[in-house]
Amino acid sequence: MLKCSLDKINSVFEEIAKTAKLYIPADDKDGSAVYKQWENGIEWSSSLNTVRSPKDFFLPQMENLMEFKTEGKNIEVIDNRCETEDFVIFGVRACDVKSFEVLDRVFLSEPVDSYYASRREKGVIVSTACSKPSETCFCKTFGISPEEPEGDVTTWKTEDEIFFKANTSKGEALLEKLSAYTEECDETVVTEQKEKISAIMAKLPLKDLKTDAFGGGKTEEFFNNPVWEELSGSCLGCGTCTFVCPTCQCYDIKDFNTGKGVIRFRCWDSCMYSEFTKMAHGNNRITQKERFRQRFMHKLVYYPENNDGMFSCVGCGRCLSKCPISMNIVKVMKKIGDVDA
Amino acid sequence: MQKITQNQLIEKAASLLSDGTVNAVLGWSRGEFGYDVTPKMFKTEEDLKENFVWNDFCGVNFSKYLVSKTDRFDGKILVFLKPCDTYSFNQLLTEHRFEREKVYAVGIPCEGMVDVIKLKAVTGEGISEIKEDGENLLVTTIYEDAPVKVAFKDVLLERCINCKSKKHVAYDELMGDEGEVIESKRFDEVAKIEAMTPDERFAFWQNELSRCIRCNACRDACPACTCEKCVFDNPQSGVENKAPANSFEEKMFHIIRAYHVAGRCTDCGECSRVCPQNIPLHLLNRKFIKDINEFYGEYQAGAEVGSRAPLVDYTTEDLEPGEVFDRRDIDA
Amino acid sequence: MQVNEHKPLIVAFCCNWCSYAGADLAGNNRLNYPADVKIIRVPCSCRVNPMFVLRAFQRGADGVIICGCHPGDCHYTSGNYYTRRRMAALFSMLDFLGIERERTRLEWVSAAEGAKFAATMNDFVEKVTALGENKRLEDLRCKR
Amino acid sequence: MSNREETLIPKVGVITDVRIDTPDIKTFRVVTPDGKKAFDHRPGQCAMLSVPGVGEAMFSITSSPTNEEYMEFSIKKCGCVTDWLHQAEVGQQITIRGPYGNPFPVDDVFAGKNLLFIAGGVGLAPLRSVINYCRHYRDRYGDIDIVYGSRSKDDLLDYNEIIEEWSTDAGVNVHLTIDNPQDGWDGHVGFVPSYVKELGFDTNKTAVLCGPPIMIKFTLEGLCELGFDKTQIYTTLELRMKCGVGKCGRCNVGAKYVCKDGPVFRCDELDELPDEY
Repeated sequence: MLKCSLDKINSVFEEIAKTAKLYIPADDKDGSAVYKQWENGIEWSSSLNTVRSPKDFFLPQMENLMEFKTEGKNIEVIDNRCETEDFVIFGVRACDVKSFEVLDRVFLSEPVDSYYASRREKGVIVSTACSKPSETCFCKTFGISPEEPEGDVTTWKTEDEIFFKANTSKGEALLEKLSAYTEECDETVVTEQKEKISAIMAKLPLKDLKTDAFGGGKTEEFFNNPVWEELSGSCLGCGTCTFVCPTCQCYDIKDFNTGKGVIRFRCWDSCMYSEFTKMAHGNNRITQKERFRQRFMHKLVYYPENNDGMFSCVGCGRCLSKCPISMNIVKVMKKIGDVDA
Repeated sequence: MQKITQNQLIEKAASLLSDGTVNAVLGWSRGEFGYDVTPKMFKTEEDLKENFVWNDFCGVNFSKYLVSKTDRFDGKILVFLKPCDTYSFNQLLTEHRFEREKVYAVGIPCEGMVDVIKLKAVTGEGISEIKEDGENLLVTTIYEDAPVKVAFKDVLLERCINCKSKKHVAYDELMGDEGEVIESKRFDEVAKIEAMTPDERFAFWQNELSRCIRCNACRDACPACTCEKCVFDNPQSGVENKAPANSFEEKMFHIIRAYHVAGRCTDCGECSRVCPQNIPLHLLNRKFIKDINEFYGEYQAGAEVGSRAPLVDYTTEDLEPGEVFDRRDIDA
Repeated sequence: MQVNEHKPLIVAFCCNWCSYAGADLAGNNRLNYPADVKIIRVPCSCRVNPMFVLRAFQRGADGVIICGCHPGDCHYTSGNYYTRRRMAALFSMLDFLGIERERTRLEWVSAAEGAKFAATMNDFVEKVTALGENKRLEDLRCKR
Repeated sequence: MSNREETLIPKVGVITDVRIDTPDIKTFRVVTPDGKKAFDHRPGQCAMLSVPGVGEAMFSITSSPTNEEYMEFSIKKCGCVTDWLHQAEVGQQITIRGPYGNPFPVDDVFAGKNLLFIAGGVGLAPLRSVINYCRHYRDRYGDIDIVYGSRSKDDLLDYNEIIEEWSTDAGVNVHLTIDNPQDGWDGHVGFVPSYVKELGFDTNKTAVLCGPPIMIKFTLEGLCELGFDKTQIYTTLELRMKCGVGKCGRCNVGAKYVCKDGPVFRCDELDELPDEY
C-alpha cells in the first residue's frame, strides 16, 4: 500500500497527465460533478459522483464508425478507425467500475466491438472508495464493495491523505510513475475507513434491497405481471434513466449526409423511446408499458440469463435522482419482486 | 409549507371517488426518501390513504398527463392542479388535446415547491427523512445526529421563486383561498443575458447547451409538447436526431423546441425542473414570451381558453425583424 | 491589398410571386449581385420554417436571407404577415444565443424591384463577408 | 487499427441483376466489385444491406449456399431502404455485411426427413434458400412438399422457378394457392392455413413456416390439429435490428436476440419466449 499527502495531489495529476490524458470528476459551474480532462486549475470534486456516468469513455454518446464516399453508382467505404491514446480515469466509484464489466460482457463478447475494445485497452481505471454514500446508493444489493472498489488502482481518500493499491499490471505501471510522490505505508488507516464505510452502508435506506427474486429464467414469472401497467403509467418515455445509467448500452446506427459524403455514426439509444423497435411494417412494443417492461426485465432477468447471473444494474442511484417523475429500478424491484426493504 | 394538508386532499379525493363523481384520482404517490414522489392513478380509497402524498416536492405538472390518461381511461378523472398547472390545463384545452368532460379539476393553492438539488446542497447526501416545521424543513440525514434546519424559502425551485401567478385560471372546484397574479421578476435573468455582448451570450449558451444529453426529458415533460410524433423522432422529417453532435444538433433541438412552443408555453418551468443536466431551458421560453410581450402586446398562454397564440396571428402594423434590434439598441 | 480568402455562402429563400421574379428582373437587367447567393424558391415567404434557416446554417451557409412580397401584397393575402412575426421571433432568439444578427435578414422585394434585389444582396453579402465564416451555428461534419 | 476485425464495417456489393418478381417485390443479385460472392452463408441466414445516407436493414439471403457465384435477396418495398433499392439499377453499388443469425438445421435435424415448407407472400424468400439447398442435396432428404400462397397470381414470388424447376423435380410436390379467384388461375384458391389443413399432411415430416405473423399463427394451429408436434416445426422471426450481432439491444424477445439466437426458431422454443414479437 502506498500513500501520498493530498497537498500533493495536483502534482500527482500532473505526473499522470505527462504520459496519458487524465480525466477527473470536477465541479461544473452549476455545482454538479462532471468528468473533465485535467489541466492546471481543475480541482478534484468532493461530490459523491458525476451526473453522467463514465461509460462515455468507452462507449461515447456519439461516435463516427466509418465514412462513405459515393460517386455515381460507386461507393467507397472508408475505415478511419484509429487507436485511442492512453488515458486514465481517476476517482471512479465502485458502482461505475463494476459497470465496465457489465459493458465488457456485451462489447467484448464475439464478435468483439473494436471501437470499444480499443478504448478499453488504453484506459486505466483508478477507483476511489466511497466515504460518504448517498441515500440513493444500493450497490451492496449487487454485491459491490464501496469499501474497496475494483479497478486497475484502488484509492482511499481521507481528510489529508490518499492511499493507493494496484490491482493489475496496468495499475502497477501507473503507481510506478508516481513513486516520487508516494511512500509505503501499512493498511491501518484504510482498514479503519473501510469499517466506517461498512457502518454507513448499514444505515442506508436501501440497505435491505435484495435481488433474490430476480435473475435468469424468471421471464415467465414477471412478464405478464399486471403491475407493469401501473408502474409504467407515469413514465414520460424520455431517455433520462437510460442515458445517465452506467450499464445501459443500447445503441443506434445512423447515417448523416454531410453533402460531401456520408458518415455512419453510432449513438446511444433508449428502449424507452417509441421508435426504438419500430420497423417499416410494425412495432412489437407499442405502448410505454412494453418499453418500460423491457428496460427493467433486461436489467433484472434477460441480462443475468445471458451472463451467468450478473445483473445489469450496479446500484449507482443515478436514475433515482434524475428521473423527472422519480420512477426507478428500486420502486420496480420492490413492487414486482414484492421485496420488502 | 403547503397551506392545504395532505389529509384534506385525501378526504376530498376519497369523497369524490366514493360518491361516483370521479372514477380515478391523478395524484402523487409516496417514494423512498420523502422527496421522490411519483404521479399515479389512484382508484381506491385504501390506495389513497396508504400512498397519496402532498408535500413540498409535488412539482410534477399533471396537465400533460391528462392527454394520455383521458385517452386511455373510460370515466372521469380527478386531478389536483396547482395554479401554474391550470395555465397548462387551459392551453391544452385551447388546443383540444383532451376532453374537458372527462376531467374533474380541483384547484389547490401552492406555496412553491422545493428543488432537491438545492436542498441537498445544504444538507449533503444521505437524506433519510424530511419534516415540515413552520417556515423550515427539518432534514434528517444518516450523517448528522440532529436534523438539519433548512429555510423553505432558500431551496425553492427557480420557477417558484419567480412564480407568476397564485391564481387558478381553471377548475371545477377550488380548495383554499384564491390567489392573485403576481408581479414576478421572471424576465430579469433574460434581460441580464440580453444585456451581455453577443460573444458573452454565445459563450453562456454554448456552455449550457453543450451539456445537453438529448434525453428528451424537457420535451416529454412539457405540457406544450404534445405532438403525436415529434419531428426529431421522425425519420421522414429529415431532421431526426437523437444525439448531440458538434454542438449543432443540440442547439437546433432546443431552438426549434422553444420555437415550437413559443406563444403556447405557459412558463410552467417543467423543462428546467426535469433537466438532468440543470440547463436553464426556461430562459429560452421566457425569451420568446418576453419578446412577444414587447413586440405584440402582453400575452399569457393559458390565461383563458381559446385565446389566439401570437405567432399564429398578425397585425398589418407589426414590427419588422430588423426594427426589433434597432429598438433594443435604443433602449440600451 | 489583402484578398479576403473566405467567400461567404448565402442562402436566399425567395417567394415565388415577388422576390423570385425580382431576382429574375435583376438578371434580365444585367444587374450584378454575387454568385455566392444561392436562391431557393418557396411558394410564399411563410413557407420558410425556422428549421430551414437552421439547416441552411448547418449545411454551411454563412448568411440566410428571406425575401417575400411587400406587406399587403402577398399572393396568399396574409402569408408574409406571419413570416414577419415568425422571423422577428426567430432572429431575436438567434441573437439571444449570441449568433451574429447580421447573418439573418428579412426583406420585402417585389417583382418590379430588380434593382432592390441586387442592392439588397450586395449589401447583405458585404455585411456577411465582414463577419467572416459562420462559426457559431456550424456543424463541423459538413465543413470538411 | 485497421488490423482489427470489425463486423460493423461492411463490404461493397454490386447489384448485377434486378428481377421484378411481383408488383412490390424485386430480387437483387449481389456480388463484390471483383465479381465474387461477398461471403459464405448457411440456409436461413441473413445479411445487412445498406445504402449509405439512407440506412441499413437486415434481409434474408434467398439464394442457396450451393450457389457459388452470387447471392440473391428478394426484397419487398415497404420502407426507406427498400424504396431506395427498388429504384436502383444494375451496376449500383450498395454495402453488405454478414452472415448473421442461426441457419436452419439442414445438415443434422433435417437430414433424412420428409420436409414440408409452408410460405406466404415474401415469406418464401428465406425458404427458397433452404428449398434449393435441399434440392441440391436431394438424396439427403425424403419427400419435399411446398405449400405457397400469396394474394394473387401476380404476387407469387419466383413463379417461373417454382413451375419450371421445383415442380418438375422428382419427389418434390408444390401446392400453390392464391387468396381470391383470378382469371387465368386454375389452381387452388384460399388462404394458406386452410389449404394446409385441406391437404392434410402426414405427420412424418419436419415443417418450416415463414410468412406474415397472422399466417404463421393460424398455420401453426392447423399443423397442431393435424397432429404435428411443435418440435417438428421451424419458423423465423423478424424484428428491428441495427447491429446484427446482439449488441444494439433492440431485437430481443425475452432473453433471446433474434439476430444472434434466431432468426430461426423451433416453435416449442418460441413458446418459452414471452409474447412480444
